[in-house]
Amino acid sequence: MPVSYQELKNITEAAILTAEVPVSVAQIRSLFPIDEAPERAQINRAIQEIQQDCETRGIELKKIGDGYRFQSRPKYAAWLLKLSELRPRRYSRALMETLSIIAFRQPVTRGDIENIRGVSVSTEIMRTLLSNEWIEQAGHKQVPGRPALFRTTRGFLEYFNLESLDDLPALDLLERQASDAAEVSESAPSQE
Amino acid sequence: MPVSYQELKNITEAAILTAEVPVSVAQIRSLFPIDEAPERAQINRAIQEIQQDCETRGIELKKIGDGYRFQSRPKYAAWLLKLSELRPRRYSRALMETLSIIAFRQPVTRGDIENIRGVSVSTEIMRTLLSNEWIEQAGHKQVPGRPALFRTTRGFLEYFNLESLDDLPALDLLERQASDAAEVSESAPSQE
Amino acid sequence: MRFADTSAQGDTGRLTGGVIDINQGGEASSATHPIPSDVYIPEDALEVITQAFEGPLDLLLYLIRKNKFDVLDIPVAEIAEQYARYIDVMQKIQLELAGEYLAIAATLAYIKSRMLLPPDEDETEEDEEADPRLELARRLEAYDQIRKFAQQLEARPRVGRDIFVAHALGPPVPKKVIFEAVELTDLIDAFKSVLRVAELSAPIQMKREPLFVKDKVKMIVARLEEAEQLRFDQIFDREEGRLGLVVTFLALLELINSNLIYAVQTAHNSPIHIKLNR
Repeated sequence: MPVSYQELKNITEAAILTAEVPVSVAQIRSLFPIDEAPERAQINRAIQEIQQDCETRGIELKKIGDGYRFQSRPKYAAWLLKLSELRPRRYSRALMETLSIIAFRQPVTRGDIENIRGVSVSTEIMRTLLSNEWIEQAGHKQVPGRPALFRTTRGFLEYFNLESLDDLPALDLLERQASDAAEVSESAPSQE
Repeated sequence: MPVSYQELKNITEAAILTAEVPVSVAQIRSLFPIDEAPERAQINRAIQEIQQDCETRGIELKKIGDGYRFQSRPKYAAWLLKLSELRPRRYSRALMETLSIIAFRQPVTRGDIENIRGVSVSTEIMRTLLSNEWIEQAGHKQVPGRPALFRTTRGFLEYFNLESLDDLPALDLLERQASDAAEVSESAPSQE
Repeated sequence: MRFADTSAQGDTGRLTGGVIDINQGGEASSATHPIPSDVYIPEDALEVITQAFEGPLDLLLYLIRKNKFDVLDIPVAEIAEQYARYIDVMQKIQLELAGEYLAIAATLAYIKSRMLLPPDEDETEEDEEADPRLELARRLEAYDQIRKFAQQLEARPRVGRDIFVAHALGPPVPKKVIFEAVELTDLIDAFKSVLRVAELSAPIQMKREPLFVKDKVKMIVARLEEAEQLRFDQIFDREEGRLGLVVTFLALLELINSNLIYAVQTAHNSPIHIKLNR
């Protein structure tokens, strides 16, 4: 017997709250037997309603990648920080810049990052980014030496509260010139 | 300036939802500066109201000991269990690193793991390791806050086909290898 | 040389100001006062400089912004001189200078000399690349963008700092999570990587809690009170691992040393027994 709309809404809410990672509409659908699965539109409607219900509350339902998660609103950070066991960590400018390059120009090699920043990339930074699971290897560049390519992960979206990479501040017109420059300096040594 | 009642309710709800363990009324009070701390009665009222708000929803606010936590309603268990079957699990790098720290440095607290890895330990990873019975709690560290200590289990030995923890490679050997490797990759960053 | 003096003065003025606003290279410092040409940098500013610049491009951008120059039309001679002055200072304070700083200094010198030369007739086909500053300007712009972007990323709401993920407890899961197979070597590799990071980051104290030995002492005494005596190897719990064994051993030594327990052996090579000293 198909569930009522109210039940669907309750299951959607409970599923998102009890899952450990963001939950997609497709995943919510698959909780039901095939012949009783609610329409995607219905699930989307339930999600929208839950989002509205949250408007006056301390938490919000946020889309991350293709999944949804509940999270506290930033304005309550001061109170909730006191409850958190873990101290937020500060990251160096060098690390944030390295991460920014990977986010913007992915996939990139370490050499690409070095070209843009003008200094060598510290191994420690790459390890931190990898072990935080903000970046991952994405194959090798087909140039001599086959250097590893890196790209950002879903964990990156989750940590920085992004629905998708499109949420990142838009690149202005300089973007094209900048990547031209990167190509110039790259093609010189490696002859791509 | 003291917060409004609505804010108090929002903070209470967000605190219970984002904490990793049940949260007591005293803990909620302690989130506020002493001279602005709401009365216990007010927090209790907020909790009661939240419980009422949940009555038609998929989750409920339950008292566990002197703390409160949200949990899914038993009648939705069938759907939610399906969710945990859905996602194929991959060993994440973070999970393996966390497990290795517990194996080699046991008993350790979450704080110890965090100090060694330099990044915070996700609750999800600890839950996964616990529910897989690879690690278990081993009392509390006798320091302020009495954080839980974790160690590996017999199941861990069985899984990794170890007779005892002595079968793990010696730490000093690993350390030497690790620092050699670090030196190599540090001194030759361009050898990608 | 007058130019160089003014710029040097700008630099020190900024350093003695105490605060280096590295994060807003966009704002050029406006005031310029005459100062002596031999640059004096106060002790506490040194550390600031060492951390102030993320690399030669960062330094260059800072100099350009400070002078309100246009990135696309850099007066190379002036910038090269100011840049060289910074490099000098950095070397004077024995800052380990990355080779990249010197490479950019060389580039600046090269561009400067190119601009002094009359256009080479052989190179007319490279019309578009006629301005030797162009590539540098592109690199600076590309880097500047990333810098700004990194600032925005830094300011984004972040999990564990600005937002916290909400969870409710799900129904009890009846069975274990099934994982792909993993080998012991994977685990060891993971730990090696942990150790590398740990070594490379700030010194991490892997200190044993002194209390831990004390706990062990209490445990051993409690067990002996119950059992009267224990065989040496029964004292140890192998599941506690290497460090656990060491701690237990330390606890035993401490107990023996303080005469709370004693060890007996009835014959050579026979098992050692531990007893409480009553």
